Amino acid sequence: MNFELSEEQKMLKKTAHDFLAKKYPKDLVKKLEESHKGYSQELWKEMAELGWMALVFPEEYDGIDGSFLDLVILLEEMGYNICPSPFFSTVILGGLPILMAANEEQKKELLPRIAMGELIITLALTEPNNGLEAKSVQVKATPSNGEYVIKGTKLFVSDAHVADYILCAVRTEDASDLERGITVFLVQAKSPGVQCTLLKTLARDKQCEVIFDDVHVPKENIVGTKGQGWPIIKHTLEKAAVARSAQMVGGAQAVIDMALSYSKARVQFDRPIGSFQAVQHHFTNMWADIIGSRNLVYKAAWKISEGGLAGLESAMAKARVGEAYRRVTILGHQIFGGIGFTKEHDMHLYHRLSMAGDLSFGNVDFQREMVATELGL
Amino acid sequence: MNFELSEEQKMLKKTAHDFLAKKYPKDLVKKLEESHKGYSQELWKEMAELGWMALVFPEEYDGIDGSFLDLVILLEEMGYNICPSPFFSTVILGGLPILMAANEEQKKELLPRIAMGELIITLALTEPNNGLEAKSVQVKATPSNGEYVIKGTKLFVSDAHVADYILCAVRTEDASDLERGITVFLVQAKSPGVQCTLLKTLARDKQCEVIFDDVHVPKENIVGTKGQGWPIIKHTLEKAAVARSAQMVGGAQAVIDMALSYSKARVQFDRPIGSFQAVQHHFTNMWADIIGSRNLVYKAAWKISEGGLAGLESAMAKARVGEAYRRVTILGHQIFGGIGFTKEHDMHLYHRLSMAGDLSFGNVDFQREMVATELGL
Amino acid sequence: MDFDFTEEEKVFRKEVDEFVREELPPDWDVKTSYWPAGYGTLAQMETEFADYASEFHRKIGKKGWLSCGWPKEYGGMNSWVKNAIVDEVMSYHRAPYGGVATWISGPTIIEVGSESMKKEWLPKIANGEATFWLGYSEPNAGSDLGSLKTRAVKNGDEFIVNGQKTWGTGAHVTDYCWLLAKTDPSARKHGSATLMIVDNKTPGIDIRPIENILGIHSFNEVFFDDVRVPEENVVGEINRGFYNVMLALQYERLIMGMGAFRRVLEELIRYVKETEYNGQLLKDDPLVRNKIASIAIEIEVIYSFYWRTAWAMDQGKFSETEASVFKLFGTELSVKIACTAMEILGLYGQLERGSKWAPLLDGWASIGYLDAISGPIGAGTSEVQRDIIAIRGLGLPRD
Amino acid sequence: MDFDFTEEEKVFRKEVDEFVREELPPDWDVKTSYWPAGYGTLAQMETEFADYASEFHRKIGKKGWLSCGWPKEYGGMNSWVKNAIVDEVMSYHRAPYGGVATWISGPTIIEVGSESMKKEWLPKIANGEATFWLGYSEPNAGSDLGSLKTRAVKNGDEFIVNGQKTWGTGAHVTDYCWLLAKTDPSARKHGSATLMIVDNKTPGIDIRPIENILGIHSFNEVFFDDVRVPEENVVGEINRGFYNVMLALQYERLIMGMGAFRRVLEELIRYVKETEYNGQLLKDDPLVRNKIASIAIEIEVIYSFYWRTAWAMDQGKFSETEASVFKLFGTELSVKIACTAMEILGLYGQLERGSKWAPLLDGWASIGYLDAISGPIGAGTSEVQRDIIAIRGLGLPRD
Repeated sequence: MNFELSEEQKMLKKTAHDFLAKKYPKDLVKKLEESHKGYSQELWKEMAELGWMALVFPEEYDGIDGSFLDLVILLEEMGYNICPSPFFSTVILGGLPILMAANEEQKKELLPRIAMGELIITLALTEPNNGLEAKSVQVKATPSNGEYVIKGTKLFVSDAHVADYILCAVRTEDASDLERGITVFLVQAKSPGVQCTLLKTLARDKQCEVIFDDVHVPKENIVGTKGQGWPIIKHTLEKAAVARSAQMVGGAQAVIDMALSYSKARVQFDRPIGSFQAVQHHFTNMWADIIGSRNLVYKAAWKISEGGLAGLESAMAKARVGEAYRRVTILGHQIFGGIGFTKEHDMHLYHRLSMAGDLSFGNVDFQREMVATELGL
Repeated sequence: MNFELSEEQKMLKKTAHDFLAKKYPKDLVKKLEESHKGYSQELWKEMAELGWMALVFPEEYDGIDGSFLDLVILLEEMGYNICPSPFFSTVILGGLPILMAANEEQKKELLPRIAMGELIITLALTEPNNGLEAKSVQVKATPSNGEYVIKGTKLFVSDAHVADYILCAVRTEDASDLERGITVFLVQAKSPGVQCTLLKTLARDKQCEVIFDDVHVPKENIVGTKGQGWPIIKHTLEKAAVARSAQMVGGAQAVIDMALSYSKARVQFDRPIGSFQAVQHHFTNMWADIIGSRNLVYKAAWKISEGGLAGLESAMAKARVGEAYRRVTILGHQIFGGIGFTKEHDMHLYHRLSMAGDLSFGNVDFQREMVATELGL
Repeated sequence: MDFDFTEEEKVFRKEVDEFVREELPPDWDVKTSYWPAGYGTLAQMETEFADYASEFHRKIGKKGWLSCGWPKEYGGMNSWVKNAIVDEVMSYHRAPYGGVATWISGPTIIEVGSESMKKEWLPKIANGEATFWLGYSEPNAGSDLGSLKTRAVKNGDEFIVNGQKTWGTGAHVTDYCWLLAKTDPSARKHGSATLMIVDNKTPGIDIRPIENILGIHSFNEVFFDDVRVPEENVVGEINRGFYNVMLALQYERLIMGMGAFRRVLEELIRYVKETEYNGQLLKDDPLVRNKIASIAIEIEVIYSFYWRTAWAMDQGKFSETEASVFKLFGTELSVKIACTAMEILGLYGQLERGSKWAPLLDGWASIGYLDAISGPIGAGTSEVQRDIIAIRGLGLPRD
Repeated sequence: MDFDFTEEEKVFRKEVDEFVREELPPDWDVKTSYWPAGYGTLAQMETEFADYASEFHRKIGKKGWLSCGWPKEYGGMNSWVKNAIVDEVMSYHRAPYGGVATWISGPTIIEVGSESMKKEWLPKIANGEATFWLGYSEPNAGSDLGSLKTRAVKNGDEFIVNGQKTWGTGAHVTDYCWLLAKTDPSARKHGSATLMIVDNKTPGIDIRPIENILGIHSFNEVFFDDVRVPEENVVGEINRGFYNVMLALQYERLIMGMGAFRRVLEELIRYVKETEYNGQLLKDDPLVRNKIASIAIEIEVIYSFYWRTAWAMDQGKFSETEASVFKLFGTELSVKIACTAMEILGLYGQLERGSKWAPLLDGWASIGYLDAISGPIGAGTSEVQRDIIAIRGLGLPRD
């Protein structure tokens, strides 16, 4: 056992922390969140120069061969500071499934460009009134002249409005086993028939409605094997859940750090509010929530890094963080009082993200159901 | 609106409080709980003399024409002090369904004797691995020579081991509508074939396994109409849920009263523990839990007293009290610390009853499901 | 005991309900937001609705519905239950109703105001012609009002006010400030302040907007720079301000927009009955049923506190402790409901109003998730409420 | 990072597990009770099992498993992780294992004991030949140890002890008292006490049973009446007792019977897979699934604290704050699990062992519901833990 970050990981963490604190002040974060595009191209380039987009990819694709755990450490800092950008979409939702399932030609074509920060990719999965199970994939692609034609609506597609490519999970055959017959296509975002509308969400986190109106995709653009796309999606969801959890733990840490400073300085009834037992107990609960959740996130990330199946660990981590981050921001607001309820303050950014994070890639109840299944129930 | 007890109700409450405090010291309560019979015949007679068994029955059956709300006030005091006796079984589970559904002859025969404290009656409903819905009644009674023959096992039958009669809900026909075909029989507890075994329960509250091994019951002993017993059971369960909730609120009040005295007197770190903010907040939570629950219990009791349908109110009250009483005893233990974990102390009596109370007549989740149904879901 | 309204109250309730349904514009629900026990989304606090709210208020005032709780001699109906009925119905419909004037200023003037003050102010308040904002909190006096710094110095027959008030909910859309200012800096903490009425238009008052986390301007930072207040605007005795503030507490506690709880429950129920998820109606999911029942039960609990408190006020038996429990539970329940709504709505819960995919009254849940956190911190934090209940209500020793 | 055991640890764990499975009598599960983080049902504290426990202890001791965490020079394996492994496996099987001697006395003697004390006591403890009970708490010194009244007065080369200790878990089945007594009544609170070892058989010691709420005799009230303790039994410096008590805190924190959490989860899972209710397997009820998953996740969280703490001890990086969180979460989780078990088992949960209808290891849930409440009050209440974490861990200002 070893529960410490390696020296390299500590350095990565520190670099990321300092870079983000310097480059993404909260004024900029707020500006980006309210902007249409949602990110700064300039900073995107700087992040690429730091090797962040390359971090998790093998050297042969111009990556720097980091582990999934390394990525999680970086994401934790991105959650701590908040870093509006299509990083999550491109690396986790786009890059990782390509690395996992694409053919060599596709990898050579795409991964180096992802690693260089030249491409933005995302994943279109969720459909109206459906969940994250195999049966929820109902949008169809029908073969036509050596191509496939996709027709249907996908929702909550992150960063699709700025993406170059969209990985799109669709049904190519109706098998009785619903986990079969799903295919992942690499769709050019500018293809005719792709209509992308930005949704206005609680966290302004650039999720889109994407309508595929008879979009033609060459069969060469299948990622993996036709009809066998579900395992790609499933493992991507697993990783996405852990990656998102890492961001959320980082966010929760930021909240407690802010609230701690405030409660030591803010005086009411002639004493710092942090000296009240009720406030102290709030902090204990917040802190314990955070470290407990972080342990689960790291364990799931470690398991994925080791190449093991992490269905249970990933579901446990996401469920736990989903609860914990929400509890932490709510208590954080309780400590900040009125000032935290103003737009000018930073608390609400985290409060919004705690909920958005919980909702993404399966909320608490969804993940608990996954845990139950993994436990053999 | 009027949220105050009437003068008569206040007097009933005070009389009951004082009588129980005097006659049922905790040493006796503990002794009775550990005894086989579970109650004192002498005190039973005294309670009858006070008119408690007669309280809720009409004057024509030697009752004193009190309301269900009056009964609930009495039960609250019984829960406050703890009063081991077959009162609940006899009056609520036995007397009320008889008053509601029996024919005049049966009422004349039974109710005055109940009112005088001469009879102990109970209700046999629950069956192994089944719940409290109509479909859960599966034990059968088959007609045979103008009689019915009951065969099957009933569980968790309160006070059956000391009862004179057992009301037994059984299935007399298999209708596609499971709410039809249920019949309530009045069974003499000493009938051949009735085997009664006391179950050892958490609260030592004298629940029995009752095996009906070809028990013959004359058809005159049907209560209400053959095949139409479900509404009798349903309304009895509704009243029982409210009546039990009243006992539970009383118990919770006893816990907070004990804990308040203790926390004002017990000194740690040179101050009474009740001066710690964390302890104060525990008390606020307990107290708020209790008064909120009591409001719902009184409302449900009032609705029943007024003769209205109280399915929603009863389920809300029982669900709320089930949670609240458990929370209150757990916090109570937290305040008493080690001393409350000893057999000699009284806390554990309430802790046991909080769970037994929740389990009886449908626990929190069961009642919430009822609430959902009542809300049209 | 009797948990029901009287026949007269039932008729009254129906009258109020019908009036509001007819009166409010048909697109009112789409234009406004509201979350139970939230401070961030009251239509009457927004500039956009100021004119309409003021007109609506005057109509309501004409019917006597702004002063139901007042004694008959001051034009009231002597029934806080009726007042509570009006409030419950109004908040159910999100009507731009209610405020400091009718719940706090009016009753306080009745209790401690001079005869001339009563004559001047009570009719205006009852008619909806004078609206107030609450000038209590300051940047360093939130939970701890005793620390306030705003000074009012006697100068001839005027007071000269200097200082800064914060939150000032609706200061920009109301007429007067219900100001608490320090008049005797030498006295100990709670014997040093005075209540007075200050016209918003007095020179030296600078009202600066604070945008809340919903992006709505409902709060204000208000600066007082040599603001002159005529002596006759003092409410009650000089230097008795803190005591007079406490007097109004009982009336204030009931302002929670009770009907909004009923409304949000109804909306949730409607939603789960209509919405399919993975091919199943949400209402058939046992977890969803359990969650909604749990909320419905808690709403019933706070309703019980609500009516009891209103009734007790009419009996002269107001219990501060129970009213504090009402505030505490209500505001914390508001957060729980927002979370539950989000759990049930899933991804759709995060959509803001205007989205074609936003369910539940067009993005309501998302608004609620933001607004709900204001309840347990506004008007006495949950922590302060819990202290008060334990110490004053249950007699626990002070620290 | 590495969340896995080393190969050697895996082999070790298997060895311990197999040994216990073979060693324990086949009816052990039926004869004994155990609830995670409960203080009321430890077999080794009951008279009935005293002889067996003592024999079992010596066997374990012979294998070196009572002292895995100790430095090699004192016969240990220098691995608190191994110690934690032994404890986890033992508690999974409810083995009559562990206690004050190995977790507190041994490590404290190693840190502050004299050479002669080490020579005399460490082997006996490691071999399972000397068992201890903890003589800290007194009737008026529970959470507040500083208030203790038991006095030890120097008299020649002896101390004469007078006073009363309470709880004294297992005093009646162990050999020695690990006593904290006041040796300098004039000193300020925490510079006034001394740790010493007292033989239970010394004249003047009166051990009176306290029955706990499960009806089990595990606690004792112990009276010291002119009890003579040889000076060489003093542990560490005189008047440094409070500091020496704190030293052992890190070892003590891990005694929670971690494996019992895993066990109870497994039993619950087995139960819902096998049991029908209203004709449906319980495992197919979404509410039941949600509840069990929720528990499983929390158990995983405290396991993470457990292994991290053991590992950190081996690295010399023990964090008191994290260990306090472990204790706090673990004991509160124990209550949650007991409640959840009752919610799932319904009416059957209340049956006590011996009933033919009692499910889940013959009445376990009912035992758990009683035992669980002891965790958050024993060995530092949840309130005290929360204070410590906030003040010492997070640097919040003292009151």
